[in-house]
Amino acid sequence: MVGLGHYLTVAAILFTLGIFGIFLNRKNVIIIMMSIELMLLAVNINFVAFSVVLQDLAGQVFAMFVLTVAAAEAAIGLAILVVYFRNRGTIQVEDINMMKG
Amino acid sequence: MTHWPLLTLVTFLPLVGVFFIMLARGDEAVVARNARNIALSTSVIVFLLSLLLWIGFDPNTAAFQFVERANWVQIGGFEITYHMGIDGISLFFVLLSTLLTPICVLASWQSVHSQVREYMIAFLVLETLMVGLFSALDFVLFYVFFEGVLIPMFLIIGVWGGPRRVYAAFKFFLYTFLGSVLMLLAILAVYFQTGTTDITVALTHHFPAGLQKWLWLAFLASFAVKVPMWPVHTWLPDAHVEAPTAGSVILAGILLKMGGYGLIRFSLPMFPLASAYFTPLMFTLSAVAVIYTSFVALAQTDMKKLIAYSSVAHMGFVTMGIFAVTSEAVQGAMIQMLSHGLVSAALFLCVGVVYDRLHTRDIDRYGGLVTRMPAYAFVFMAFALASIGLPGTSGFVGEFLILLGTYRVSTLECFLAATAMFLGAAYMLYLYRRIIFGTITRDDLRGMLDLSFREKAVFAPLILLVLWMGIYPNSFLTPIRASIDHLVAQVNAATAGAALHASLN
Amino acid sequence: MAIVVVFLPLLAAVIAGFGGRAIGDRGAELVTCAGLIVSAALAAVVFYGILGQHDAQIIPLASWIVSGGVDVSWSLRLDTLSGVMMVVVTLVSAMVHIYSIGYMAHDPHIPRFMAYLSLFTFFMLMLVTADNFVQLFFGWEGVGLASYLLIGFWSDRPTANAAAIKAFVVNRIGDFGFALGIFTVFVVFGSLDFGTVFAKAPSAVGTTIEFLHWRVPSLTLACILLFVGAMGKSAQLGLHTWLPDAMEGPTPVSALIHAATMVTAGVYMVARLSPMFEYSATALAVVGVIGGTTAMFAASIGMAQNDIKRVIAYSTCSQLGYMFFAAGVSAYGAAIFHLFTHAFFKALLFLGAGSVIHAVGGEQDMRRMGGLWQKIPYTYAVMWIGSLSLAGIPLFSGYFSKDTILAASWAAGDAVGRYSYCLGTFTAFLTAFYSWRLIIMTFHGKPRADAETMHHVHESPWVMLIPLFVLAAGATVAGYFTRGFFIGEGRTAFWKASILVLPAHNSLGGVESIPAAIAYLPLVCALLGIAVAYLCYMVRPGIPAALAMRFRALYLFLLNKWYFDELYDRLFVHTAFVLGDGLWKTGDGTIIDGLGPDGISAATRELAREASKLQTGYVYHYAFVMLIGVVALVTWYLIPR
Amino acid sequence: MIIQTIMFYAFSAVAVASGVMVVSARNPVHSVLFLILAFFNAAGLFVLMGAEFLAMILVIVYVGAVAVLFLFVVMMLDVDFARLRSGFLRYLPIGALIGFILLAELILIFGSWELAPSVATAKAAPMLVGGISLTNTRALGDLIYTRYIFAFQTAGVILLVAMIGAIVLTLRHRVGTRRQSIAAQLARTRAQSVEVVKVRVGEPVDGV
Amino acid sequence: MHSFAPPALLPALPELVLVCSAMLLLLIGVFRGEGSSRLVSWLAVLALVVTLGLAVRVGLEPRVSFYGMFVTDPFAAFMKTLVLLGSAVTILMGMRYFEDHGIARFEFPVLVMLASTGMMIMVSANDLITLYLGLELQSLALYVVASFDRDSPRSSEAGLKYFVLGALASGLLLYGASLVYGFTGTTNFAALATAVSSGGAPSAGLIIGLVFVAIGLAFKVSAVPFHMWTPDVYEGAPTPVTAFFAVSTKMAAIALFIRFLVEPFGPLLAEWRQIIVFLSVASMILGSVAAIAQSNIKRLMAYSSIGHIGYALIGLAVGTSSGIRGVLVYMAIYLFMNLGTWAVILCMRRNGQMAEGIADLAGLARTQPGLALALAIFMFAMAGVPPTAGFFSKLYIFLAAIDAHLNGLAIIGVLASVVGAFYYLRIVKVMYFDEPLAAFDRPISAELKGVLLVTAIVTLFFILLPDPIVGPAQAAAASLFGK
Repeated sequence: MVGLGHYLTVAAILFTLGIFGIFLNRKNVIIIMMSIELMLLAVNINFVAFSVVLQDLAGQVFAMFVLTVAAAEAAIGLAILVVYFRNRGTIQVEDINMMKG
Repeated sequence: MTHWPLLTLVTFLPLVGVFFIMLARGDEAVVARNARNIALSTSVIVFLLSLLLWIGFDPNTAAFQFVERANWVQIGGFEITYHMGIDGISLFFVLLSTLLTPICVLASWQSVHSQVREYMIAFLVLETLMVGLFSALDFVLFYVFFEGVLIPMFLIIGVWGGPRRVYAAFKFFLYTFLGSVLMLLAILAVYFQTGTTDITVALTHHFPAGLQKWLWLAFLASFAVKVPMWPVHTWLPDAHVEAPTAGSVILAGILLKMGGYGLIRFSLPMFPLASAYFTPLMFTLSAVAVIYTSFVALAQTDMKKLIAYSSVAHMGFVTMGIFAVTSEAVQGAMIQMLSHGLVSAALFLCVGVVYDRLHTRDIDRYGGLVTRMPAYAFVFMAFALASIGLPGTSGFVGEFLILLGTYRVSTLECFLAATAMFLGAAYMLYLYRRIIFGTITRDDLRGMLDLSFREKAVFAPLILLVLWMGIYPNSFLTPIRASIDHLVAQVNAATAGAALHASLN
Repeated sequence: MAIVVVFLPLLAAVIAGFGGRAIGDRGAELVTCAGLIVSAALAAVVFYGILGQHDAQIIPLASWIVSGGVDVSWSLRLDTLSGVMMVVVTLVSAMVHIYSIGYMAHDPHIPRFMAYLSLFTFFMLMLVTADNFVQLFFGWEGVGLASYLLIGFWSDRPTANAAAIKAFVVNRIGDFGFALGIFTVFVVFGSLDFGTVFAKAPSAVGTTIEFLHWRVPSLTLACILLFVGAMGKSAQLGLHTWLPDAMEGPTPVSALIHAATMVTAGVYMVARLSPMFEYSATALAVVGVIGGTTAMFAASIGMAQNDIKRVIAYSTCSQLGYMFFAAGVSAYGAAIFHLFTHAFFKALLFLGAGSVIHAVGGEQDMRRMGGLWQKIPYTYAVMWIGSLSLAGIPLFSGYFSKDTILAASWAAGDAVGRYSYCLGTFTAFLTAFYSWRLIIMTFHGKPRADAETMHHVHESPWVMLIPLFVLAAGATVAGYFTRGFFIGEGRTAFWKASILVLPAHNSLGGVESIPAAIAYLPLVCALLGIAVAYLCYMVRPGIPAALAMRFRALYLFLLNKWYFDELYDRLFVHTAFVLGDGLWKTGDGTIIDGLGPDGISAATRELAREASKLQTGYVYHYAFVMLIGVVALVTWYLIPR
Repeated sequence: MIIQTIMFYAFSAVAVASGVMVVSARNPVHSVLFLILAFFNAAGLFVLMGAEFLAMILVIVYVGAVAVLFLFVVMMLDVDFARLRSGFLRYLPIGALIGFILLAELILIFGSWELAPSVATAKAAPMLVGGISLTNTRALGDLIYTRYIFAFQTAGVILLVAMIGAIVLTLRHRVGTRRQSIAAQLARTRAQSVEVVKVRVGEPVDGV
Repeated sequence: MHSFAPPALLPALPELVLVCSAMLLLLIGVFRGEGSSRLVSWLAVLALVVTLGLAVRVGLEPRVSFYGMFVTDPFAAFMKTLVLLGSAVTILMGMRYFEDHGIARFEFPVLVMLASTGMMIMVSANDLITLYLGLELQSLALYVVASFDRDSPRSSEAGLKYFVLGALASGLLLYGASLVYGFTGTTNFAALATAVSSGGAPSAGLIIGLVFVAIGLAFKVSAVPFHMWTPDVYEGAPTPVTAFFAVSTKMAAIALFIRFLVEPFGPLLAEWRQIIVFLSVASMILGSVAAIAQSNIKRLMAYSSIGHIGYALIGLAVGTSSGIRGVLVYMAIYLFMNLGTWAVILCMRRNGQMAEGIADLAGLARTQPGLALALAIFMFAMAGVPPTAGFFSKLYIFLAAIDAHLNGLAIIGVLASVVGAFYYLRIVKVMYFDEPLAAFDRPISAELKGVLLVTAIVTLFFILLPDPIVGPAQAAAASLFGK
């Protein structure tokens, strides 16, 4: 029987993967952004799962807003990325360290 | 006299001077001249006004006088009041502050050329803070003044100081700041114990014995640095050496007294049990301060540093006297502080006189000044002797009373501290000899001019006061007597009560 | 009137000191000399008045320190003791003032010098008229100051400066004991007034006090501590090193301060405090032993010195030893008597020596003198008088006082008395020896100075000679005329209450009954000393050199003053400087600053650099740090506690 | 039931595997494609749980818009294939360790889940109101325009910000490009555009 | 069907006004074209001020609206005032800057307004959903303004870093929110409060959820160790934007932090206090230590803000009314001294270029004494030296800490403040003790002068009349606990 725990576990794995993707990534920034999307996806699975178990739609509503915001976030993130690329000609993660110290 | 707010007037009048100085316009020379004149006249007026405090002071009571109280922050259970007043303990510190400020202004008349306006402003602000500090009767108010002093002093050292001024200024600021913030926490704890920031209430509050020790230590952190006690004294020589003459004067004259004042005002009456408990510690540190710094002073090659170290030794006497908690010793500590305020200030002025002429404080660069500058030699001698504690000068009365009072409590401590009698003589006379005596070996020394009229005007009141305090110290002892006796009785009652309590258990 | 006596010198000093430029050299001399002469005259009047009174007269001037239990006032105490001292001080001082006019004639700073002298006199008078310990201390320190100023008067001489500091600091070491003694008195008696303390002294017998964790008899402790002060001021063994060096000052100073008056302050103090010392046998014994030892010790050094003033200085030191061991056997009267006569003959000797020095153009080394007696006959004569008096040749003042002291110490009968008698008698021999060694080396034999100097040798002016004659008169006859009061039958009526001698300690009373051999032994020794000196320096001048070669170690030991200076230099002065330097650079610099502010600030800066290195600029590092934070916090909450 | 279980495991496995590939694929284009795959499978999970509307949104919004946007950007920026740098491997062990600790902790806490007693009363939007069951979409629709109207409007503003932001950051008026300016064209007057020049025979025309 | 009554709009009036004016200004900007930035800016300031007035008026009494998702109370009013002040001043200060850099665009004030709207929503959030949406509204606008100088590599790098890490933080926060929701069954603060206080020991899931949300918020207030973005973003972003980051966003985030922890999770004070203490200690120490090594004044201010947040968090850790009062007083004073400092930094221009090095301030006291004096006042205030306002901010914080017996925290706090004083003093030192360089460009724009004057006066003379700030702070803090 598939229960709440299963869904949450899947979500947790995806969430962890997302985090992994952020800090272990040495490639380009887009991957990092995708990792973030993964994290949000995991969160949504959480919300929906809880919502179903609790028999309460609030969770799904929350998930919906998360989706909305995530979309907006992706748009802005990509816009910034494009700007950055125009300035520097690269989106290599390791190149993004003009400022440090 | 009590109808009009004399204390407030004395405290804040210098700020009016600041205001006028700020208004000064014109080219640099005009501004500088106006700034000097305004600063001098303001501080003289303040001094004259402050004399009214002495005249109107009732020496028969230990209560606070000239009390003023006004609401300040009234919100949320944490009420801070503007509460000012003086008693025998603070009276002379106020006067000392108001006296030294015009002297500082006068002493800097020519030696400061750059940014005169700012300089004078700094000193007037400093005066307000100092007077306020000694007359504040609300903890927060006190702390504001106490800490506020750091700002102008930091600038004075840093802007108008010597080559290593930055190091000295930072060391001074951070060192004293470190001590004070711990005191701030203790003040807050006191507040929660007493439910008010009113100092007069706290002074009579009975703090739990266990808490007393912690609070005492926290207060000590601040005062010990200010005094400065060994081993937290190392900021002082640096600060003195780098500060301009007038800065050193204020530093030695007033700032160090803030520590002693704090110990007498707060540590003793508020935490009598802790004071008794830590007396051996204080005695040890004081004795070390006296002996250690005397030796160090002997090895100095920089005049100001030598005098700075002698200050540490003299203030070691003060801390010792305070914690002897006998009427004589505490009164002696008061007199010693006043005396040191005059004498060390004057000694720094003496250094300033030759520094203005030759621009070095290196002792070895001098020698044989007596032939060119007899008046200077006389003045220097007078203060050197007062510093040594020659009877008939102010230094003697303080030292004598402290040692005598301490002897009753601990002969060993007295014995150790009394070694300063000859150690002090050794380094002071050695200094004097190297500067004043001997033959003139350098041409630039041959051209030295003796004291100008302005400089004589600076020294004259100080010499008179030093002699006055030495020959007829009762003028000064009488006003402080009631307060100190009350204090000592209070502390002794508390410790006796605790001892009784302990013996019953 | 007493007030005038005391404060007139101060007034003169102030006028001469501050108004020196206005009134000129002559004016300063006039003012101070006039002041002192008037003061001396009045002192005599005052003294006469005192003789007629029974009790000590206290003249209150003003209150001084009132604090807690301390209540000290400025006041003058007039009794026989202070009266004697006032007379001696003002008289000798007046003479020295006059003498100085001549001696210092070519000095550029005459007003200053005269002012210092008068100032000294003021302090000395304050000292002797003090009615309480603190005022005594005031005068005590004041004379120390004046002494310091006068020793260092020729401030361009490094040796003078060093000597001045040495004098002050060594005195201060004594005063350190003095001050502790005062505190002890206060703790024991609760008062610092002589009257109160003396009245309570008998009741303090047997009480103890804790001192540096030992319990000691309170009275003994107080007396010994106070005596340490006296040792410093009176240059007793251990604290004597400053006195010979003090000869760097102008000679009148040596005469006034370092012979006649200031150095005797210690003796005066012991006499003044006799009501306390009398009740502490231990303290008296200490005084006696120190005094006796010093007498012999200083005289032994005096034998080998070549500086004319140093010889007299050690002689002073030695004579002070006599006074102390007199006090040690409770013969205070004899002590003061010797003080009195000593003031005359020693001042005379010094001024005479000054006259010699003046004559030979500043030369002080006796090895470069000789053959002067014809050129300066008056000086030669007074030096003879002084030396005869010093050596204790009968009929001269010194004979009466010194003889009495030795007799009294034998009469005291205890071990201390015997000890001091033996040393004192031997010292009499030494004294006579070095005195004639001085006279012979200076005045007789072939001139050893160069011809140029010899050519300029001349007798001193009258302004210098007159004081010499006055003092010579004193040195000759003063003892004879006054001995009855000081030590004779009339002594009780003379001293009245100013000196207390317990009946058990009446050593002066036993003087008459000592064996004749004992009584004449000192005189024999003195004559022997003269003879030996005559033999060695007049008849067979080769002997001293031969002896010095033969007993080289002993000679060097004496020449180098028992190596006290070297010892102290090594032990204290050098150590102090090394210690100071070490504490400063290592203690303050390396340890306190290094571990404290500087160390902490360096560590903070290092930490800051490290912390800012953490900020690599890489996003993934940032994310990683955040993740670590997350994991840390989550783990923190999941760990069961 | 069995089918549901099988489906769950299938969807989950693929989703997780795609997730791994998103993170680790060398080619960013592949990453995006795997991301899309992950979304699809997540949508499947939503359906399994009965949240059809969200599943639909996920596919439409995410796959249709966001993921495509990603793809677009990846293509546009034409980023070269990443060189796997040594740093990755160096930090992998510690990173992996910490990651696994986190994962383990997260899974650990799920065990403590129970239906809180207060849940029934605390529910903001119970799925069954008065025993009436609505379709998921309708129920959500009921909620977001009433109870969550404030949030809904805010979300709208967020989208506005995203729009402004994207425009502010990326829109450029290129100086070199020629554009049609209708207003300018309409505002043209004869005076501005035509100059009548008298031409004399035999003389050159100025400016020609 | 749900029964549906239209929600009361009044409580949200300020937000509505602000967002509507933002859109209006957007239209104005679009129609007026490129040259309209100054007009739009002034209008935006006007709108913000009007909103401020409304917010104060509306916040007088506590009201809950929108089905419990939105709350206004004196606390919200107080924090909104700070937020709006910060925003308005940012726009004011930014005008010249953007013009000088050729990036003056009307979108900036609009974005600031929208961000402010988000902040106001954060302040008024009474539901996890509102919280999240407010936060995101603010964040998205901030990501954009951080990279507003789009031709500057630094600015876009700042935006990128901020975005990536911000999104990560949002993810963490959301995950936490999902856990909180899952373990309590509600997202509403009031309901959460009931749920938390009803049960016995809180479940691990709830606590971890709380931790995750707190981490997300800690990121927003840039508390250590979630501060890593701060220095880089502060340095890279255009200076007025940095000022905005340093001031307004901090206000909103800390307000949200307070509300989230105190209202629904008040009963769990003992639990979350540990997080806050940890964050506070780490922030204070790092903020004061790391700043010492900085040479760029913007980076220095970043570390400074980290340190200040550490102090403010002490008040939160206390968690009582007096603690929160301390935080509010702290933040209010922080607002003034920070705005002033940023105004000075904006004056640091030489030959049209920003001079961001601390060394560039050398000898300012000689060349521009007024400016130097102002900065000195701010620096002493930041160091907490009386009689400046900065002292009182710390006073109230430590007062609360001692009251709550958080002695260790207080001691660490004061010690860190001494270390911190070092670098503030260093700036004073550079200005007053060092040999002067060339003066900065003059004249200073009137807006900056005004801002400088007002903030300096407030900072210096706060001591004379503290009640206008302490009083409302007291009321605001009380309102949070009154319910």
